[in-house]
Amino acid sequence: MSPAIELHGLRFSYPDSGNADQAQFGDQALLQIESLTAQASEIMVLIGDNGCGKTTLLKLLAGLLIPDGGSVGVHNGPALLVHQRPYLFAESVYANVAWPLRIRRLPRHDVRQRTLAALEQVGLEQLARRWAPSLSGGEKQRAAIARALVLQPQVLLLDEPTSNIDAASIAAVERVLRWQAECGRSVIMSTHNLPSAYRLADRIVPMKEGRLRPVAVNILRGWTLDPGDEHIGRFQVSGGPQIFCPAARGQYTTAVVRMDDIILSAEATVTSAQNRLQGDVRAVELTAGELARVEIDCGCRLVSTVTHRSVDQLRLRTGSRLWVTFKASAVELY
Amino acid sequence: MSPAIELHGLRFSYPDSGNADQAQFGDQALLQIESLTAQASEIMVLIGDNGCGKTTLLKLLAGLLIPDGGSVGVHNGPALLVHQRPYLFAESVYANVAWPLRIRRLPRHDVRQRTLAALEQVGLEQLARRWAPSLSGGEKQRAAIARALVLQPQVLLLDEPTSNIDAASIAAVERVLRWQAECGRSVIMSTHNLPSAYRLADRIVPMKEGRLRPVAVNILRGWTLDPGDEHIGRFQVSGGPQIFCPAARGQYTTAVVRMDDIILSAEATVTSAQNRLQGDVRAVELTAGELARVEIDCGCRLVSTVTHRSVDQLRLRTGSRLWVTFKASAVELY
Amino acid sequence: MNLASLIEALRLLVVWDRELAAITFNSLHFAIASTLIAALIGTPIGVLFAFREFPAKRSVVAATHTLMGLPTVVVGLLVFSLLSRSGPLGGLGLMFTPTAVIIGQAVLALPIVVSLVYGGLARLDPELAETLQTLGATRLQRSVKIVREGRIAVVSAILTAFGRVVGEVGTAMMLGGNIRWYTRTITTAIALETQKGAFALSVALGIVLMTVAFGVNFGLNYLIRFRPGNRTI
Amino acid sequence: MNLASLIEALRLLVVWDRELAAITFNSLHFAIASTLIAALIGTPIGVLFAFREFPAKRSVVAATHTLMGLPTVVVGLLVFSLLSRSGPLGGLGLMFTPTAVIIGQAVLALPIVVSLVYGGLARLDPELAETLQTLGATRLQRSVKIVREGRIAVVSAILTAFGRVVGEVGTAMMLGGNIRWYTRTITTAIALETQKGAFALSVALGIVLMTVAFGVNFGLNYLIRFRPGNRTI
Amino acid sequence: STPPLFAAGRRQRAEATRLVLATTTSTENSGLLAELLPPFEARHNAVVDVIAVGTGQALQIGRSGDADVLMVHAPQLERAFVADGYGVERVHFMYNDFVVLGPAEDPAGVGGAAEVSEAFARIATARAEFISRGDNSGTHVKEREIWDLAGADTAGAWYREVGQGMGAVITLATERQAYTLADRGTYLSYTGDVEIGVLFEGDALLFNPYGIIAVNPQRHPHVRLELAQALIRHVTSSQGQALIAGYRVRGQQLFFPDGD
Ligand SMILES: Nc1ncnc2c1ncn2[C@@H]1O[C@H](COP(=O)(O)OP(=O)(O)OP(=O)(O)O)[C@@H](O)[C@H]1O
Ligand SMILES: Nc1ncnc2c1ncn2[C@@H]1O[C@H](COP(=O)(O)OP(=O)(O)OP(=O)(O)O)[C@@H](O)[C@H]1O
Ligand SMILES: [Mg+2]
Ligand SMILES: [Mg+2]
Repeated sequence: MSPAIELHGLRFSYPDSGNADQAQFGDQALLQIESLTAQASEIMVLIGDNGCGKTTLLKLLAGLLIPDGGSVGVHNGPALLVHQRPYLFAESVYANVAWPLRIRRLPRHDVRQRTLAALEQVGLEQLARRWAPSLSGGEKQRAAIARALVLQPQVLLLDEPTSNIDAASIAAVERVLRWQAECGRSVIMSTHNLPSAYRLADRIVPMKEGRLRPVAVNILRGWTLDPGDEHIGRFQVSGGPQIFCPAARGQYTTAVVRMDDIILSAEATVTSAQNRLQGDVRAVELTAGELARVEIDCGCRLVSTVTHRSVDQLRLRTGSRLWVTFKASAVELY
Repeated sequence: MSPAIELHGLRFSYPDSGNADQAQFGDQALLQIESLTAQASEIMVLIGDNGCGKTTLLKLLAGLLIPDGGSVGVHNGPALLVHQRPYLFAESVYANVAWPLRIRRLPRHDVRQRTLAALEQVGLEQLARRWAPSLSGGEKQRAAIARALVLQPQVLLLDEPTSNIDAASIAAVERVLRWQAECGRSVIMSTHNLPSAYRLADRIVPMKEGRLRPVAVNILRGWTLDPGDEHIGRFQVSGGPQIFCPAARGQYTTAVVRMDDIILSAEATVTSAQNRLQGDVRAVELTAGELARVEIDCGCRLVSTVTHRSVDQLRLRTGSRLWVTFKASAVELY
Repeated sequence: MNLASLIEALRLLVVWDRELAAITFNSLHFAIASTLIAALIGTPIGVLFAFREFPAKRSVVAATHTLMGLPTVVVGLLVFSLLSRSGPLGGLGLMFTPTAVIIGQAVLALPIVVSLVYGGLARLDPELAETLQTLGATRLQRSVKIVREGRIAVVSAILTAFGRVVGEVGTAMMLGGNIRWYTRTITTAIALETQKGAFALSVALGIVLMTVAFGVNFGLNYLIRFRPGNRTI
Repeated sequence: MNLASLIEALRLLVVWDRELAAITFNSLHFAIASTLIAALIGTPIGVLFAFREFPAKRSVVAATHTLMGLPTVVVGLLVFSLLSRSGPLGGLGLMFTPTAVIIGQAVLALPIVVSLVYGGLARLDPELAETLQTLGATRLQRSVKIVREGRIAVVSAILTAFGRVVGEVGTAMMLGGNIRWYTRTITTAIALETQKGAFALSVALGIVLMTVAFGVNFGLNYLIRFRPGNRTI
Repeated sequence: STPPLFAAGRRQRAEATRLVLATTTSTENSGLLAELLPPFEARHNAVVDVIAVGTGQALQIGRSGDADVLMVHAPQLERAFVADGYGVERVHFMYNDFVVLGPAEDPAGVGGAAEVSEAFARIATARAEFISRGDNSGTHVKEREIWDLAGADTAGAWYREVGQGMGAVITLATERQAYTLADRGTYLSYTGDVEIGVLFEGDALLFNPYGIIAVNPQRHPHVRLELAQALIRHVTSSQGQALIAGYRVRGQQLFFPDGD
């Protein structure tokens, strides 16, 4: 699979943001990213605090801002951005969504069909004839998403698409985005809605003060199994082991194992922890601050951090066998 | 405690919304509310789908829209609204927040002190000198909240104050709102963020298509106890019993018992359900659709729905004693 | 001026004097033609100013804004020096013809259209331009859409220009020469009649002028400004 | 007009002729005074139009917009009929004085200020008005803030009015009488000199007029339009 | 009073008495008044505010009482003005003459005419373009008088009524290479390119007398009659008459004193 977006050595600052702003991050660029690639069929989610640069990064990817340095490459046509505060044209919702098709001179019939389909995807078919500026906050957001979907872009960028949107519509939007990815398109979005991020993301990219942090790990796809027990649940990792998790009603598709709660041991010690898996070390990476990041394949990939001392004691090398132990309550379901 | 806001027989429609809109709800008003009161020191949260009328209701309470019928009474001074998409003045963040004080001719020193305090409450003290239009989405939202807080209004209305805001800042905003309520002020807000709603609300008011639905029930305040067990947790209801809940790390302040999962019985039957409490029926209310709403005092107030037949079989009357049973997994923590 | 002139003025209006009609026609002809030319050239320039960066934009915009106040006599002088027999375009023999007036008034209207269109569009949401770009509109399509979104500003700019041009007297006088039946407009006629001390016709012409301006404005305002909720698909 | 007149014009400018100075002073005096009056009266009316509902608002707004194109000669006629010795205010003896010109030009500028201020402010975010209301601002405070937020529109309205007034000739001529050293303005002087066939002074005056307009605009633009990021607390 | 930054006017207005003189454009535009008035102003500590307009409008200003004294050149209209009680008395104080201007080729053959009415008749016959002031000014009144005498029909595209001042009409005639009737004073003091010349002059009918009239205080009590009469005395005095006779533009005398 070729990358849909490639980005290297990116640097960006707003032109007249003055020194008051720069003070925050020293003399460096507001946004500084060494490298980032997104694959086709991938949903990548940017998370991070207010002002960390998510919107700025998305605008750079969309070509709406010009980087001060580095390269931004979007393959398979331009990336399409849905703004954090979308601008709707002062006309009907239908006309808003149909516009990108109309300017491409599509036949009237196709325009109608695709527009109505897009509106249905975001659950706005009832409001097609409404004057867009009179929509409620969440309705506006969904109309803007429909206006982007109608073009079936190969790369879709969404800036906090689910803020202001009600739970049912969030589910609908998530379905649509997953469908986009299944159709081989890339979706890159920012959000503050972590559950939504975990449910959707193939990759979660945390940002902090204009820099990328290591991607989030231990996100397992699968499905919950019939609990059987009242206070303990089971989650089937797809193509991997079953793990124990907190009892939960309803269907969940994602389990996240908190990295810090994973215990590594050479022997299969008996503990009260429910989950005990055997696996092979795939990588050991010494990081700053006396900590090491260990990646283990135990049917599914799990990452844990341990101290440098533990690395020595357990003789952790790529290829070593060991036991991975964690409590059911270390697992979060989404 | 006297009500801070009283509202009776409210009816409202937008003037030129045309027939296309009205079709949705028949010939009736867009918003139609028989009665609603908010107490001082109370946090009331409006939830509901996009377009259900939350923003409209808040604007009516703020006196920004004039109802077609009915009365809206705000005691203790006018209610202050923070918009869903706040408008910031084209000047510095500090000047934005200081403005409401300046127009009230407060001494320079007081203005400075209160402005900086408000900025600190929302975590924007670093950005005081920034030009407001250049803030990021979430920063804007928080600046608008600070601009409202600075006035210490007796009634504070917030339209989706936490959308676009990062997790840490949501916590800060929640702290501020709780502090407002503790100072005897009323807070009424809308949100799509249910966890935030449950954590904050003294009362959750669901809305649907411009009408109020019965308020959410079985919201218990308290604190989680040290689990002791790996797969079962305990929650101490403040001034009430301990209940079993899913094992969870971290501190939670709110437990919600799903109403449909509560089983009522005359005898203390032995089941696998962890929670078994004895209580007195306080009210039985027959509702449409062969269902009855039963309110039980078992150290804390719980509400359950049962069929009319069960009411007869269990001889449910105000004052009857009975057993309330529910699984640990019927409890959600926030 | 007295009551008698007012009554005479009304009489002239009711009878709808042949000369009154010719003068009114000339005024409308020159003003509409010149405003149209200015609108066709000026609107795209205004859009450009509003949504594109180019070197010295600030100065160019300020200069255009200043040119809005271009005195009619200066424009008259300028175009005169071009079209005069001793000027570079003297050979065309356009001096003191309707064409000369239309050229002068178009010069007058152009900076008004550009500057007001720019001013109006620049205040639109900055996300509009980004939205159009990301939706893949061509430059032309973007401009058209921006004009549509800012149609109030654009229409008001064009109406302002029309109002200015239909009511101006300097260029019409200097370039048209106020020739009866040919280049005499309402304003030059008013100037003449006032010269003559004949206030009745002045007043009648003044009333016609105001009626024209009111009519055009009301019509266009109604058509464009007050139909925001066009709800047909 | 030929090269000789252009050279003579430049000579007049360089020497800065005493009469040129007096004429320029008059023009500025009348235009500034009348624009100021119109701004003081017109801005609040524009704010009112933009943010308050009242009966027949649509028509009033459209009417004001139309009055922007009020022909100078009509204003001249109107004010003349009031201020003339035989008019109702004749006793004041204001005809053919600077005061008369200032009154006339203020009448001319007022609808421009009102209409453009309204047009600019009406396009501000509708949530601005609600925000001001909910923050408990008094009517006056709200208006002041709205004007501040829409300052580009307001300044541009006032500048437009100034430009219109400084370059107009109709009322200055009819009400001032083009009296040398007293009510002669740049535009009336141009009209006079052109009559005499003396293009040199016309051109010189035209250059002064354009310089004045440019200068004022650049200055104000710089001061107000291009300092959005005032970052002091 | 004007601040020092800009050059001050002739006289401090504050202490002077104001006299409003509405006049035909030729006297002001030719520069005559700038010679004639200062001695008067100095002697009477007055400022004379000159409003230069067409004769028709000057009379109208007098009628509405907005001027104190008028200087015009349409004897019939002036007499009617006095007869209607608007003016005190018409005083004749100088004259010049009208000339027929036209292109050098003289397509209508005006140059060969015996009298001015014949010259006009030839223009009408040739349907050569003629620019008429058409503004009820003294010149226009005179022109109509001549057309009536010539018995010509002026309906037609060749006869262009433009309704502008004398100077503008000369410009127009130059641009269109057309005929026109002009007063000699304005023609001589016109400084633009004049590509038309005097083709006919000297007929007694072309005599152009200027009158001065004080506005009647019985109609308009605020009028400064004494000062107005002092001005009339000044222009008819030997000093005034000498100033008129001595005024030259490019070596040519424009006006001829003719005080009663
Ligand atoms: N036009 C601008 N000029 C100057 N600074 C800006 C501008 N837009 C954003 N910034 C600043 O750049 C930083 C990054 O902004 P950005 O909008 O990318 O943040 P974000 O991650 O999207 O935040 P949020 O979650 O609040 O939307 C912030 O500090 C913001 O204040
Ligand atoms: N100005 C308006 N004119 C006409 N209809 C409007 C106007 N504003 C809102 N509406 C409609 O009124 C209904 C209620 O809108 P409101 O903004 O109160 O919803 P909301 O509950 O706040 O929704 P959201 O969660 O999306 O913000 C919606 O159907 C909306 O489209
Ligand atoms: Mg953002
Ligand atoms: Mg809302």
